[in-house]
Formats: sequence, C-alpha cells, structure tokens
Amino acid sequence: MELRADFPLLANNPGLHYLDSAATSQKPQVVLDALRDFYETANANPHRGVYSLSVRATECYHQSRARIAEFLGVRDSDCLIFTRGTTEGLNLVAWSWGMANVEAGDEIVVTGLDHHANFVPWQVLAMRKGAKFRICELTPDGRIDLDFLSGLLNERTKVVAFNHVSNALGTINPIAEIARLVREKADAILVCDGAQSAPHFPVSFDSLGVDFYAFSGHKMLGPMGIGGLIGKREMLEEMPPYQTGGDMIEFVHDERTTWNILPLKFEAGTPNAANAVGLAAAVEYLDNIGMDRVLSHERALMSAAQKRLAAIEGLHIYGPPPSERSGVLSFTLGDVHPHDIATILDGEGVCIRAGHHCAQPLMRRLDVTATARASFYVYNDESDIDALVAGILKAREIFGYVPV
Amino acid sequence: MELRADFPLLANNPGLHYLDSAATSQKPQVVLDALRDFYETANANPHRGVYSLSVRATECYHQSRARIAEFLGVRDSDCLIFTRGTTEGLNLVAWSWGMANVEAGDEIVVTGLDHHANFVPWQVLAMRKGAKFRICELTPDGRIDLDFLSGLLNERTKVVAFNHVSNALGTINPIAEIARLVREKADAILVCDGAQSAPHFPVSFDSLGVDFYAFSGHKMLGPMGIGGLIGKREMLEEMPPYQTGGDMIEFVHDERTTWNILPLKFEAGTPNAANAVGLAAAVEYLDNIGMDRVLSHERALMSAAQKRLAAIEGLHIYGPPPSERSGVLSFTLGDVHPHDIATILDGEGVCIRAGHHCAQPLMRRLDVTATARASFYVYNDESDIDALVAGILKAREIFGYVPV
Amino acid sequence: MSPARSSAEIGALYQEMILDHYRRPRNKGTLENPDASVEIKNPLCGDEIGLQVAFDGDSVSDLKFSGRGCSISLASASMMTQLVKGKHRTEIDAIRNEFRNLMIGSNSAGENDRLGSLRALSGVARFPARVKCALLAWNALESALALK
Amino acid sequence: MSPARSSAEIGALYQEMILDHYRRPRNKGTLENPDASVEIKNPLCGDEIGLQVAFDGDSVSDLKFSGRGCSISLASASMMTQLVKGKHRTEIDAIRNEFRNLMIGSNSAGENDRLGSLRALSGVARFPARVKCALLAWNALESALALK
Ligand SMILES: Cc1ncc(COP(=O)(O)O)c(C=O)c1O
Ligand SMILES: Cc1ncc(COP(=O)(O)O)c(C=O)c1O
Repeated sequence: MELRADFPLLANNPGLHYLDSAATSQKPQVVLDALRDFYETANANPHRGVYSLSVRATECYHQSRARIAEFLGVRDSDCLIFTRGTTEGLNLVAWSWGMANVEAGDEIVVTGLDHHANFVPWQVLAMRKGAKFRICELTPDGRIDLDFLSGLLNERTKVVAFNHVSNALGTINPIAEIARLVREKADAILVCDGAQSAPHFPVSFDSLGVDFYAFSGHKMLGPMGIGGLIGKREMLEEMPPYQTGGDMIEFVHDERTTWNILPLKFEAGTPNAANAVGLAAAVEYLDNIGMDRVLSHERALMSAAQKRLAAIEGLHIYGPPPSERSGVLSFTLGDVHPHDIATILDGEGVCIRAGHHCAQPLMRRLDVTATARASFYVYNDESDIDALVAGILKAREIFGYVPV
Repeated sequence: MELRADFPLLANNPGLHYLDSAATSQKPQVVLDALRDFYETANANPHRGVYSLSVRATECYHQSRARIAEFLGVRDSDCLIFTRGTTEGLNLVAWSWGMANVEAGDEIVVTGLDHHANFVPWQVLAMRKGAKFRICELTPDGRIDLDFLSGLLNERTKVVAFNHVSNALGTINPIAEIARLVREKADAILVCDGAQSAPHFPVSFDSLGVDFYAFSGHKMLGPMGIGGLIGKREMLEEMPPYQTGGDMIEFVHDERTTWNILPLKFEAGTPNAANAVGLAAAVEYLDNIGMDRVLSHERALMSAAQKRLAAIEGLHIYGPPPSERSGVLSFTLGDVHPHDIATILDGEGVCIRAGHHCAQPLMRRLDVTATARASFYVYNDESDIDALVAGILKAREIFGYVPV
Repeated sequence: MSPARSSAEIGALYQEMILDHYRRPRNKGTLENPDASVEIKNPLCGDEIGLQVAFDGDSVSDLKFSGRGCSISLASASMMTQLVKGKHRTEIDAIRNEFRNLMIGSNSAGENDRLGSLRALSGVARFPARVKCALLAWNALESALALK
Repeated sequence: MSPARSSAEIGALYQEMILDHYRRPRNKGTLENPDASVEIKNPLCGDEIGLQVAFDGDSVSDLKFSGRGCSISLASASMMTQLVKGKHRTEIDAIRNEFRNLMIGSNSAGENDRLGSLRALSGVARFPARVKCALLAWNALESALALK
C-alpha cells in the first residue's frame, strides 16, 4: 500500500516515521476535507432547527451514524451512541448500567491487560457499591488466562470487562471464547473495549457476542473528540440516561423529566456533528482500502519488524507471537530505559511511545515500569521499520551494549 | 463591522441570513485553518509521548487552555477544565460535587429561565438524593424574580444554578446581585451557565462571584465538541473525579487509584487537542474584534430589530427591554405558529429557531408552546434585519393577519 | 446549492386548503362518550393533539380533535377527521400508510387517489423538519385504534 | 519546520558524563540512620526515586538515593547527591532554583557556575518531555528538606 501521500502530516514530513498509531492515528486529507466541508456548507445545530441548514446538519449527523454503524456491523444504528471516545463510552456503561444494576456483594471482573479506561471506572464502581473487584490474571506471554477467568466467574459476577486488543502488547483476545465462558458460568454483562480493534480489522458488533463495545474515532483515522458506544437495544432501553440536558429529553416537567428515544437518550447537549461527519469519512476511507487488507498489511509489517528487532542483542519483545498480535510491538532494550530509547529515536525522526501505556496494572504484572512501543497502521511501510531498527542500533551505540 | 467575508459558509451563500447563533455560531476561516493546521503539523496524542510531535501537541493543548483562560478572566488556568460543552460541564458539577455534597433534605434551586442543561441534571440529582428541587419564578417580563429567590434561600440550600444569559429570551441576569443574595442567605455553591454570555460580552470569571461557570465553544465561533467548565481551585481540588481512565490518574493500583492534579483530574481520555486549538483561535478572533465591540454591535442590531419588529401588527416580543437583553429576540406573530414562521422565513433565506429552545419550564411560564427566535452575532448586519422583517411580513401575507 | 428554500416550495407547502383547515378546523372539540381517547405531543415543538373516537363495530363512527399546533399539524388533523369518519379500520390503515409514504416522499403523485384533501399536504414531504407535524394526528389515531 | 529532533540535539543531551553517572551512580544505596526519607514517583513513566538525608544542623551531612528510572533521572540524582553533600540548606535552595531555571531554559549559560557537573544536563531543557525526569530527584530533596 502506498498511502502516505494521502496523509498531509506525513506527506509534508518525509523524514518522519510515525509509529505511535495505537495512541492516535494520523488523518487522511479526505477526513480533513469532510470536516471543513461540514463547517462550510452544513454548519448548524442539528435537531433543533426548522430551517434547511439545520435540516442538512441533522441529516449529515444521522447519515454519519448510519455509515459508522454499517462499518462496525450494527444493523440497528440507533444502538450506536456517539461519545467523545472509548473512555466516555466505558464510563457511560459503568455509570448508567452499573449504578442501576450492581449491588453490594456482586462481583466485577476486569483483566490485568486492561487500559486504565476499562479498569478504573469499574474499580470506582465496585468501591462505590461495595462490590468485589476482581482482576483476571494473565499467561506469561500476556494473554488473558482463560482458566483463571473461568475460576473467577460465578453467579455473583455482574460485569466482565476486557479489551478486544491490548494497546500495550497488541494481544488479540479470544472474544468468542470469553463470551462463551461468561454466558455459561455467569449472568453478567460483557463490556468490550474496542479502541484497538475497530481501527485494525473487520469488526461486526452484531456477531461479537458482547453487550457493549466502545471505540475511539481518533485511533481510526477520524478526528479527535468523537467515538462511540454500541450496546444491545434491550439494555440501552432499560438503562437510565447518563448526562442530561438538551436533545436527550422528551418532556421537562417541573417535577420530573421523560427521556427521548435511542440514540438521543444518551446524547445530551449539542451533538458533535462535524466530527461525526469526519469519522464517517474515515471509515469510508478504511472501507475503500478494505479492512482485510488493513489487517494483512499490518501483519506483514509486524512480522518483518519482529524478525529484525528480535535479532538485536539485548532486545526483548513482550506479548504473544506476532500471529496472535495486532500491529503493536512492545519491547525493552537491555538496561536502556524506554524513555531514552524514545528520545534517541526521536532524533532519527521515529515516533514511538515509551511508558506504561495507561496500563499500570499490566506493567506491574510484567515487572517493568515502562516499555517502548512501536505500533503500525495503514500508512506505515518498510522504510519505517528500517528507521526503527537504525534508531534502536543508535541507542545501543550511545549507551553501549549492556545486557540485563 | 464587515465580518461576513471571514465566514466561509456565509461568504459562499450571499442570500443566507443566519439568525440562529444562540443555537450555534458560524466559524471564521481562521478557526477552520487552525483546526486543519493542528492536524497537519502537530497531530499526536498529547501528554503521552516523549517524541517531539507529541510534545508539540501537548504544547498546543496547554497554550490553548491558557489562551481561553485569559479570554475568560481566569488567572489560574488549571481551573479551566475542557469539556464537550456546557451540558457536560454542568453534569460534571452536578455529579461530582453534587453526589459528594448534597444530602436528603437539602435544597437545590434553579430558575424558570434555565436551559434544560442547567435544569434536568439538578432535578435528577435532587431525586437521587432526596433533596428538594425548587424553582425560582420569574417576573412577567422574563427576569429572575429576586424577591422570590430571596424567599427560597435558606441554610439548607446547597446549590443555586442559573444562567448568565437566557438563550430563550436573552435576559441578562444580575449575576452580582444574585451572588450577593446567595452568599448572604445560604451556604450554597453558585453554578452559572455561561453558554450565552461567554460569546457575547466580556466575562471575567475571577470577578463574577460564582463558583462554577460552564460554556460551549461552538456558540462562540469555535468548533463543535469543545467547551469548558471553570471552577474555584479549592472546590475542584476537593471534588472527586467525574469520568475515569487515562490521563486523569496518578497511580493505578489493583485496589485503588490516585488522581492526577488539576486540570487533568477531570479530563479522562485522549484530550480533544485539535478542537481546543480551534477554540483558542476563535477567542483570538473575538479579542481582535474586542468583546466590547461585539456587545455594542449586537446591541445596535438588537434595538434596530426590536424597533422594526415591534411595529408589525400582531407581533409580540418576549423578555425584558432590549437594554437588558443580549442579542436574542423571541417573538410570536398573531396566531401564526412559530414553526410556520420559521418555514416561511427559510423560504427567504432567513434562519431562525422555532420551538421551546430547550426551555420547556420557561415556555410553560410564558404559557406558549413555542416562540420564534432570532439571535444576532458578529457577522450579522442590517441586511439580516431587512430580510427578517420582509420574511415576517411574508408570513403575515400568507396567513392573513389574525390578531389573537 | 443554496442551503435555503425557494419561495416556490413555500408556496407549494402553504396551499389555500391548509390555511383554511388551520383557520376553520373541522371536527374540532370533544365527543360526549368516546370509545377511545388519546393525547399526544410533539416534544420538538410542544404541539399537542387530543383525539376522541367513537366506534361502530370496526368502523369509526365519529371523532373529534383538540389541541394546539402549527398549521400543518392542525390542518392534517382536521382533514384526517373528515376523511376517516365512517370508514372501516382496514381502510383507515391503508390510508394512513399511503399518507405516511407520501410524507416520506416514496409515492408517486398518481397513487394517492384515496387521500382526497390530504394531497394538499404533499408539499410537506420536502420539509423533513415538518413531517412530524403532519403525522402527529395520524399517530394519535393509530394509538386510538389500538386501544379499541 | 520538522517535527522531529536533530541528531545534534540528541548528542548534546546524552553527554558522556550523563551516561557515566547512569551506569556508575554515586551515592546510590541507603543511609543507616537518615533524618529524612522520601519516595517519589513520576507517574508518566513510573520512575521512582527514594532519597535519604542526614542533617548536621542546617546542612546536609550525607545523602543516598535509590530507585529505577531513565538515564536523565538517575544521572541527575547521582550528580545532585555529589553536589549538595555538606552544603547549607540556603545554598541548596539556591542551586535548586538555578537548576530549575536551567531546565526551563531561562538562564544564560554563564550563570550556572555553582551547578558544577549538573551543567551536563543543560541539553534537557530542549526536551520538555524529559524535564520532569531531571527534576525528580530535586523534588525529592525539596520534600526531604521540608520534613526537617
Ligand atoms: C443557556 C444555555 N445553556 C446550555 C446550553 C447547552 O449547550 P451545549 O448544547 O453546547 O452543551 C445552551 C445551548 O444549547 C444554552 O443556550
Ligand atoms: C485499549 C484502549 N482502551 C481505551 C483507550 C482510551 O481511548 P480514548 O483515550 O480515546 O478515550 C485506549 C487509548 O488510549 C486504548 O488503547
């Protein structure tokens, strides 16, 4: 694939090797154009106006929802709630479903692999409700330990939260198996953090077998500040609203308020129609590539990178083998701290992430304070791997090789 | 002022008369350029990267906060929390401060003039906590009745929420007097909905005398999906976080989590840095005009429009006299329903709002189901008033004049 | 493309017949002994329609409406009451479907013979924000029939 | 303007002296009977510094540090311990301020005489994401002095 030219930031900086797409992705021209086009031809407050411009804004907003729902395999697009991103989607479920349904003595299960966004909200809910907060441990190579999970599940389990793909290690979790286990042994909701799956391979919510799925637009070529929560209709209908205010109400009486229908019930305030339009353009762009090709492209880069990095003395790669990983490569290099690696790579134009990747529970389990992480996306190619390898060798050179 | 050319949507549609800025504003070229420029030169996940691009994104985000804080007279810019908009800011206070501090038997006061966003969250909080929900009634011309307010306040009053300017009538509320009253008679937090004041006249949070102030970027020439909540430091520091996840944590232990410092404690998830940059460009644009000039420009349009509309037989204008109103003109025309007025005006290229303006409690108090509303901003001029008047006369012509 | 309406579209919307029904609504008021009584509101604009229906077997023998609203919603209610009075519920269902299709713009003009005066509302289809107004009375009628 | 660093800036950052202190830290370990003991962490990267200080009146008579972290944070800690040992707290405060100013890029080069080997860290000022690393040990020392 030769897509770099579609991405203005990359096209304008030929020496830049952006390998931090797991944090956020770059944006293709078509997305920036769609954003601008909305503001220049359709900008008005959706839902609230009788005049044509507002009707157009409303249509843009609804069509974007339908387009994104189609991309993620949601037949009933009213079940796709726009949020600011994954974090807000998960907080919405934890607060709205959790406060209404979890009680003292109930159990909430997360995993040692989860991002803070799918860990802390549940920890807080458990503390608030006096529920038990249980953490599913991992196999040594960073996979969810299914036996351990099975042992955790029981009739008091009310929530099982996990990520589809780990942002820190790239582990692709066996969602169908997890769902089967949970359905068999517990009567719990299954909450899937899809921040790292929606961007990288075909996802069809309707056949995932989970109850909720959250994702972020900015990680899948879309603008910042937009994402979504998908839920099963029967659950969304029973849940109380999350934020309240304009658009999500039906009638506001002095004493009480009735709620609008889905999806508006969960979308208080002026919707971010512009960014919904931008995200719709992003999924259109991804569909034009084909999500299967996105996956195979990343896989190819991944195994090439894995091979070359593994050959560097002192370099240790975390997580399962590349065939069970999405486009994330998490590593350490002898006693060179990941921050130093990242700084030296920056000197070579290579952008990687160093730190705990918002996964401190995982870092403890790996017994590291930080790792260096390179992550790939559609615009990356072999030259990025060359630069990554060269940069790592440079770091070794500066620090001298010291085995640990 | 001759600013229309700065706004692409308006410049490209010379026949369009946009009079719905109280719902959302149009965006100047400089804001759209700033958005695009961020994505093309600085796009990365702020806070999380060691590499230069991420550092640049972080700086853009922080500088935007500082710039917007300066615009709104907040010396301590850490006390400006970015939110999606006013609705989220008010929900944040109601949930974080409210759940921690309001108890059964306490009293929460809102006014009959409030937008649903500053009404429903408090109603919900009151129901959840068993607190009393009290509504301050209005004078016949749509102002907060200060005597009534005074009568409501007592030592059980924990929250007084009101808007700085009413979006439905344009009423500018006497914030200093309200603050004085509340401080004198109650030990309550003062929550000010600034959605309609920040865009229209100089606001200096530090001297407003309120504890919290919420605003929306999209109503002040900025992009959708960004806004802010300003709070007093001592309160923000004591409040528990709202949403939880990445960026807002300090340390995530298996059993509990500690929180980051302000403002990050209240900003869970990847920040919307692009839109913060866009909003900073918007306030820069407003400052270049000068907020005093913005105000006087709107005042001038307002009194001109008021004079011409008042001369139309059967037209009734709601709210206090223009000198005590911001750039909002709410009216009805004989027995012609506001929706019909808006549709007919649409035929003349005039965009006005018709409906309850997310203020059903106010509509009940005015004993109408809806009003027509024209609202003005920096890009409007006399020609918009001409078109508005012509459209209203057309509506009269189509419907024939029928007095009510 | 201009984001605003043409005057011609506005003219097509506000036909004489609509204004006439708005100003002189037929069957406005309340029935003495209704078999079904329904009130519904359009939350967008606060418009409300009350509908009272008397049945004779499976036919609507009489009906009246009350409420406040815009010209489109009240004219639609007024015309509806005229059209369905005396009709069998299956026929009413058919008319309602046809009218709905007209509103979402999916009929061709010739198909709407049985809509009678309701065809005057065909201009509404071009105003998505107003379609709900035109359907309000019909939604009330559907609820009333379901109550039977 | 390129969003990436130049190799020259990287060279200026990783001076020999920094790598030397990273690899062979001075005063690493724990004191037997410290007067003040502090642990602080950098939540961004999980780096942690433990610092133990013994006082003689208002002077620091001895100090040791422990912890894990990047080259910048550990070299900064190591150099700091060498520099402040035996010094009076007012002098330490002055050095700390000077070093902070160096890190935020607000001193000119000539001013930093008393920083000694710490001047090797001057390259950090150009790396805002790393300034916190360099200041970590100094923040620990400030806390320890406040405990006294
Ligand atoms: C007075 C007032 N408060 C609150 C809001 C809600 O703002 P937003 O929809 O941007 O959250 C609005 C605008 O819709 C408003 O006019
Ligand atoms: C697995 C995972 N979950 C959740 C998040 C949070 O997403 P956001 O910051 O967009 O809310 C991220 C990314 O930061 C992630 O990688």
